[in-house]
Amino acid sequence: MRIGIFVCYCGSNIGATVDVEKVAQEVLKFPGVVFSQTNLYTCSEPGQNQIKKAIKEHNLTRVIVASCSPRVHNNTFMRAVESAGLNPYLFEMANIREQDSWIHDNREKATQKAIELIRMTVSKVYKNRELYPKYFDLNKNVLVIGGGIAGIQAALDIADGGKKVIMVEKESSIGGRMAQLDKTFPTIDCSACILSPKMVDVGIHENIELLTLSEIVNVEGSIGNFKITIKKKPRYIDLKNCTACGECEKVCPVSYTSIFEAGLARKKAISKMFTQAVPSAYFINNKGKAPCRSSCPADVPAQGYIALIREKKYLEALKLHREENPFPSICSRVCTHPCEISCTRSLVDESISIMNLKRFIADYELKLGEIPLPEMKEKKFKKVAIIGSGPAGLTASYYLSKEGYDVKVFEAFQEAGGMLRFGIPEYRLPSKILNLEIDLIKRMGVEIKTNSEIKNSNEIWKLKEKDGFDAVFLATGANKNVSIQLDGENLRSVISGVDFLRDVKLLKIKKVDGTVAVIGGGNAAIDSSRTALRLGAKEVNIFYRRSLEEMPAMKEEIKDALEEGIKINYLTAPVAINGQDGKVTELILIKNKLGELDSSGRKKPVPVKGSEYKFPVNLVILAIGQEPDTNYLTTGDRTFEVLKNKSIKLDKKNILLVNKDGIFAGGDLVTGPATVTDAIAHGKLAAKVINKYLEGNSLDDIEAEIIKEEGSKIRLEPEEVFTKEALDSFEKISRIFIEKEPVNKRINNFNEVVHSISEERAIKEAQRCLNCSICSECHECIKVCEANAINYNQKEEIITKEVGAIVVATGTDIFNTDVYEEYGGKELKDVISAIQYERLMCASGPTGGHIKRLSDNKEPKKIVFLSCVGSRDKSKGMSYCSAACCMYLAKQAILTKEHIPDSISYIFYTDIRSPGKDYDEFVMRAKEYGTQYIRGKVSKIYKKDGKLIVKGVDTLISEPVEIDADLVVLAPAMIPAKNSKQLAEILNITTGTFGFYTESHPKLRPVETNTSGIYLAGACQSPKDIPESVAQGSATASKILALMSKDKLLTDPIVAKVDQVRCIGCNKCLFVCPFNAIEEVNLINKKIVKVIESVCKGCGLCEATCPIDAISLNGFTDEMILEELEAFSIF
Amino acid sequence: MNFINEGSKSLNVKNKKEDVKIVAFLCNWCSYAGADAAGTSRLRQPEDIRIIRVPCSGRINPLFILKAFNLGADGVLVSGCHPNDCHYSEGNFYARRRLEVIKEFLPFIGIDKRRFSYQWVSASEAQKWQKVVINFVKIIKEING
Amino acid sequence: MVNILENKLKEKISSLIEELEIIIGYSESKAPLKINPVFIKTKEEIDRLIFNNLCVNNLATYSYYLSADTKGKIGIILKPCDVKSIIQLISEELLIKNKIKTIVIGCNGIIDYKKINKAVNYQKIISAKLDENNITVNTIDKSFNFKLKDFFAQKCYVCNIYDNPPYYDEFIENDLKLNLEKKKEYEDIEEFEKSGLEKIYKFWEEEFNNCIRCYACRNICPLEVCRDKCIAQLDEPHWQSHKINSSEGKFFQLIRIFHLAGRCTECGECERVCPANIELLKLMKKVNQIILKLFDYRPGLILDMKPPLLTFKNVEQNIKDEELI
Amino acid sequence: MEKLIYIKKESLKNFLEKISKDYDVYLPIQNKKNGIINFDSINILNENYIMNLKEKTRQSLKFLFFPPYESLFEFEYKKDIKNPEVTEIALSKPGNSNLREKVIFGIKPCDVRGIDYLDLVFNSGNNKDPYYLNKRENTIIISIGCSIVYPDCFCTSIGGSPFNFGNANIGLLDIGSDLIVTKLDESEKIKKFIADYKDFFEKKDMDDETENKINEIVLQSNKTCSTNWKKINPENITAKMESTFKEDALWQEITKKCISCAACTYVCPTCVCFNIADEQKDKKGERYRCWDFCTNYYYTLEASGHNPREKIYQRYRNKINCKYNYFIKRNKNLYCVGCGRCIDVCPVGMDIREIVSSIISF
Repeated sequence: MRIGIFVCYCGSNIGATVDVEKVAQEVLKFPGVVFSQTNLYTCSEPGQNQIKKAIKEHNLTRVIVASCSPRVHNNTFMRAVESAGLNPYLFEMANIREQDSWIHDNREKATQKAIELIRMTVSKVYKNRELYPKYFDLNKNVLVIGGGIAGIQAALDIADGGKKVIMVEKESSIGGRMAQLDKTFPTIDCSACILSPKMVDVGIHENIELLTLSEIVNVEGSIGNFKITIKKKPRYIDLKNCTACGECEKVCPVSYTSIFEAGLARKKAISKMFTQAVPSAYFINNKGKAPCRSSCPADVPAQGYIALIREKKYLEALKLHREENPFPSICSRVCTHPCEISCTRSLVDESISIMNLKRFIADYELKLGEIPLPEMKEKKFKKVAIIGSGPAGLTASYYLSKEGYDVKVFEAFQEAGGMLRFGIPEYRLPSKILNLEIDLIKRMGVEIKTNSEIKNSNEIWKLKEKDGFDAVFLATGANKNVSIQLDGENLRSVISGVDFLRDVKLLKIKKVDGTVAVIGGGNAAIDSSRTALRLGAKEVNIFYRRSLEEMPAMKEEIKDALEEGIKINYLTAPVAINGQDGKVTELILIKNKLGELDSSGRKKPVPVKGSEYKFPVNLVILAIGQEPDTNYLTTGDRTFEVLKNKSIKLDKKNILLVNKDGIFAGGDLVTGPATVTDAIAHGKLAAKVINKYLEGNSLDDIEAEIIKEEGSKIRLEPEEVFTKEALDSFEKISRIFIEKEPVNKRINNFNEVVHSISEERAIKEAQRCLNCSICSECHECIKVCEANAINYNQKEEIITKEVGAIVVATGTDIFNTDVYEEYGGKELKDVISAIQYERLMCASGPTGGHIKRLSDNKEPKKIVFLSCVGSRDKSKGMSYCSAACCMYLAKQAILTKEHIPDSISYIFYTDIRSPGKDYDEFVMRAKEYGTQYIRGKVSKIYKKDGKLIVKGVDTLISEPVEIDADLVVLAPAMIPAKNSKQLAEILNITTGTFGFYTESHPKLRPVETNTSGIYLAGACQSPKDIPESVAQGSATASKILALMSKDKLLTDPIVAKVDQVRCIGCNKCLFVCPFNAIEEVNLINKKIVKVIESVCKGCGLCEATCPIDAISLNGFTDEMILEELEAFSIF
Repeated sequence: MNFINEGSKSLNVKNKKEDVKIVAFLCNWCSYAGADAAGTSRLRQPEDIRIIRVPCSGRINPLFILKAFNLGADGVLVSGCHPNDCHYSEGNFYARRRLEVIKEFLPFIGIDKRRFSYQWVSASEAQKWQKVVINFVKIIKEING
Repeated sequence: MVNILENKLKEKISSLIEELEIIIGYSESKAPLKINPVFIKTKEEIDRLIFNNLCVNNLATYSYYLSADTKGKIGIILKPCDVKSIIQLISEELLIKNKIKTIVIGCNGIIDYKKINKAVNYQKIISAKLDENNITVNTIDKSFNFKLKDFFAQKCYVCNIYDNPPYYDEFIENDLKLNLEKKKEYEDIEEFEKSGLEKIYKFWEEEFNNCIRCYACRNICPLEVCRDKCIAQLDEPHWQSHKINSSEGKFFQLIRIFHLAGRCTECGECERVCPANIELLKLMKKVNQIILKLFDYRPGLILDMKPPLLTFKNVEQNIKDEELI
Repeated sequence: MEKLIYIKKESLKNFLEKISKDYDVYLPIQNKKNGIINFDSINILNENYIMNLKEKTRQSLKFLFFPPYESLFEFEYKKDIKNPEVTEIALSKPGNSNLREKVIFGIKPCDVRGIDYLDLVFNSGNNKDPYYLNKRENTIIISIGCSIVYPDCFCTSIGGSPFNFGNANIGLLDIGSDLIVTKLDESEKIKKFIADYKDFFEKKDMDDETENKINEIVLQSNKTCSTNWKKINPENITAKMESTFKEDALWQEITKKCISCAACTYVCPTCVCFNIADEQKDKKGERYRCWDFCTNYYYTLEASGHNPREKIYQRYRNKINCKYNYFIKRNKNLYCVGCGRCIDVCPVGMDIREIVSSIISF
């Protein structure tokens, strides 16, 4: 090792305090040092030449310069050393100026210290190794996150530079905050006029790919090679086709509060964000499936037909209904309406009476005559057999027939309808109604063959193999009684609920005498009781083993039954049925109490010992449950497997497949006894699956598709639709009252009990709907769109892109001024935010550019502006200055005067900050316009006689001020965008105290972040105005273009490196690395780590963490530091 | 049991009793720059401190501190960027934990914990650095008696 | 009573042995007061397994290296306190959870044989007999009878997991419960600290005079998976000299301590194996006490929590910046 | 009738004190604080450090003659600044510190045997280690036979015995009241020693009682010891070691619990591996040697990172082979004295007897 040391006088900077010559002599004593020299100015040209010369003449292998701080001249000397042919990393500096001569006076001690500092440097330089930078390829695409003015500017500049740009914007249009503004300072030119040409440029630029409604979900990799994952939400509009004609908007029945208009206007569910939006296309705001819809087994878009009812489009409403469920009339009477249970409105007051709204449109149609046929597709000349004409079978037949299949339904009984017909009493579902809807199916061409029972499995296979049916759908329901396992069950006058109801329908039972006991608590029990009552029973008693709470029957039905005089005995169960001469005489009952929860989640009834009692009775109806009758499946030669609970075993549950040969099953046969709507849902699913199956898709594909579709549905929960505040803000309106047949008039006949509602009340009820998902999927827009641009099938997409650099331009949000209760909070309508005022002034805004008070639409004459609401206020807001407020308030004051010449504006300010070109002149102009600037804060705003009294103090004259204003405008602080923290985590960039992104250096590297390859533009870095944002956008662009002008990237060799032999793969370095620069790799079956050199920043945290020194930081290895310490310790 | 170890005597021989040896580990971005700034402002400091420049306070292995004491240092000083201001965003957070553990531990092996201190000095805090140095050296001299 | 437990253990192992490639357990040793770790693979070997108050070894020590050398699953018989080492290893991703089957036995305390050695004035013990409450030890010319409760390991007196291990795959309950008068955690540390800096310095100097740098403390430690690559024996970087003397012995322990800070589960193996009888656990406990105070963290209790020195908080509640100005 | 030379137990203390005036005297001394017994200077005896002749010391005698760490020499770089290209290195050897003769008292026969083996390594033929010899020479070794044999003793199995005094200068036998001299060196040095302290070396005629006592003790000790393990035949064992060398599975099996620490190596009277290192600080430096151990991963680690004995079983196999194979080939003797220290000290219960037995029975 041949070390050369150059000791610098630095003029007199060092020489005055340190005996430089002595130092140069002393250091020669150190082992390895072969040369030393003093220079007056080592950093000067001659000084550097001396180093080069000495390297060559003395064949130096290490060089040390003892002079100023390495922060000053390290690079200078490294270059000099390199030009002399020595690796620059074999050079070190000893700081004998800043850390010695400049801070000490004692010449002797300072000289000694200089020698010791050099000794430490010598020991370090022993361990220096040659280092070389590395090269790697870089991707020349750029990602710009955020489509505000800063992002737009950056994207355009980069795209103009010939690089591909991917711009990701989370809204439906780019434009950002600037698009919301009316005019811009200090030139008062129209914001839209200067912005929209740039927006259009972005839209049409061949190098820019615009992804709206998109968000970044993941970023991997590093400078030059980032891999971006983007989540793109569906627009439901084909950008290619949409001409932005606006026809759809006219028919859309739903509107919501526009955020773009700062809450001052409402927009349609299908709309453009604003007139000049880019892409110039409409957008359907569909948040997902509203709770009413997502809770409906049949996926009926309740919000959709309610919206159409509101618009008096009753037949359209029915058509929409039938797209998902062909039986609106039936369902409006018998459905268990989970939609109403989950209705978000119930969080405000009461749920919407959805079922009665449906009843209204169904009845409306019936009044018009026969149900119109749906649009039928062309015949496909394929046959489907459906076994069972219950709701599942009928639904399947409806949709399959609509698809163009020849459908034949086999029904065992003499009439179609299944449980709808034989399980539900006439007073709930009149046969007339049922017949009308079955009729529709028949009119569609479905053949329903009654009295033709399928008796065994052979017959099923025969349909498939002999009779030429391409698919078979088994929907035979669950109509077999479950035995109660009691003595006397077989007595005469003991009948099951199912049999009883069916026999009544078939007119086999026409009269009931005496006392009737009904066992059970389900709808069948209630139906049987009320039917028995109507047939003349003297007294009807229901015995239910649990309490009212656990009773599965619908609550309205229970209420109706009680009204009709039926007695319900809770917590009572039969233990025996006694009879005489084969005829029932009495029930022995026992009292129960409730115990622990059982497997069904209900409390288990526990008999109370010794509580048995007798109950004399003439007829016992056992309505304790049904199960599928699977006899026909298990007999014959090629039988079907049946599960323990008597339901059929499916091969693929998700697509109702029984057998790969095209046999499907659905409804109660699969689920066990369930609701009508569940059966309809199965029928619909079966039709969909059978259609796909008959189109030739593989069963696996179909299953995958169905699962994917199910998984991609966004289901809204009632609690998550609105914030608590929003819920509170809705006016409370109670639900419509439903009229029913009076009790005395109904208990002796089978007239329908529930009445239809009037049109007027229906509309009123429909108006209560909160439009949870915004777009109600009513499909009206599809009808009017001539460009065929609407596509409800669009799904959320996950897109991956590869880029070399990223621009973050996510802008700011606006501080919520509600915390300033003294300014009225939400109470005072005429205290508005500056952005609202901006919209009020804007010609394309909600008032067409007329400034009006929100409370009374009057033109304000006295307007007070408050600056620093949330800015420069540590107690309630942020301590920083929001930078643009002083200027835009001046602008708004000037514009106010132009809009309302006889108005007067007051501006309360903390300090006027106008440090920009023409800015102060602009403020002066505002003053010339008569704007009253008052230095001070406002302490209170309250309403008095229609005026807003603004109380404050003018701190310049120390006097209280009180202004009776018409309108108060608050200038809220700019705060980091809502999700900026999450994005920072994804990008692995840092945020400062307030959450704005941190630049690499506040002065010298203003648009770079500490993560190489990620750059900042605009207000996401700190609050700023338009000119500054644009300047930053361009600055970022130039940085990126500079980066992209290289073909290869160079890494700094001061990075960590792993000793692969020593590494044991404990991953501790990986846990702590702030830059994710360490990755796991396998080396000959050994798990170790590797440094990604392009990502490593050289902090050395890994080396301090590694327990075995297997990872070390070039230039600052443990070896070097230990050597320095050893050298330090020599006294 | 070491009766037969005839190894060389310690190589460390102090010049004078009043001389103290203090080593300081400074992060390159804040504290080293702060110390430079103190130099630039000619802020006078005692001569007893030797600075070792490291990229980040997170680079400091706690064992360096123990090693320094083992090698006979009278005091060890660490200084880095203020929390939240780390050039590498997180390094000083890790350092803070590790250094605090060391500080708490020192008395358990019989070393006065005042002999070790870690400080946050930014590039602009030249005067703070000066005060830190002056006071630290004073404390060490007090302990040494 | 002991037999019931051992039978339970053997039964459990028989039911598990099929799925496990190897099982680490305890077996009899010829040496008095000691047991032998045993590695069994077949049903026939199950009878060698024992479990009693002398099963002091923390078998988790073998888990890391053995799991690297075996393809299948490893069963380890552990005391509830030993499980902490396994948890720590898993939480640091040094062990794969489903490669290890932890068979934990409820513990009623383990004997610290160094305490017994002391009680017999360090005379060589040539035989010992253990029953439920007492232990009889014989030296060459004397017989001693001791109550077990006075000779449990230090950690037993602060143990609160002896019958509810923080993690296990199989748990074998022990009908005998640890029934000791609880001591205050870190009581001994606080007491020691009171002696003052100078005495403390002297104490360690003398203790480490005995150190021969055999590295048994390091190699027995279940968490020191870096034992073969230890920086203490490295020339470059030269963290410490190879010399065998007090100051190097001490520095070696300091290296260990800071590699184990926030990780050590205080199993006490290092102190147990030290042939020079150095009170190593004291140092570990001190660091753990600091870690607990500063970060409210106890190693070896939570599966998915990184050791405190491998993570941070922006605001540290318990760390106050020192004012030097 | 044979003359019996003996030292009265009651005068032992006086004897030792007396000889410590002329010699450096080392004894097995127990530290009452931690119970560890080691050879140490008589000068440290006090209420906390007491002589203990009963049990084996933790460290063998190796510790005195071949200490864990010893400086070999110091060096210094010297440069003339007028001619910085030339560096001179000045060497300085450590001074010969122990000019006084030593008496080491109370050594067990197995340790004497250990010293014999060390002599074979450090002082045979041309291999003369000056650092060792410096300490070894001028030493009078007074050994005491083992009237008590512990369960881990097995000297009889490997060719020693509790009363085989080997090259000890004086051999004593403890019969309770007296220490009977059963071996006496013929050298002049010893003759002089006996003469110098003749007051303590009392003489009497051998009587039946004493003879019986001696025979009984010798017989009993030999018997006890031989039950601790079987006899090992050096020739057979060498062959067995050779034949099992490649049986990796066997070695893996028997070393599974080994944690590869140095406890057994460092207490072994015969293990002599050491490491030499230079340490330099600025201009001055030192070359020293310190113990090393073959179960250490670093022991055979090559600069490339490759390690021919990467796994513990490979290293342990070397250790056993060193003692039960290689040394026999060179010196016809097992390189083990049967002191059982390695068994006593092992943290995981490794027992060299079991290991060797399982190799033999393989």
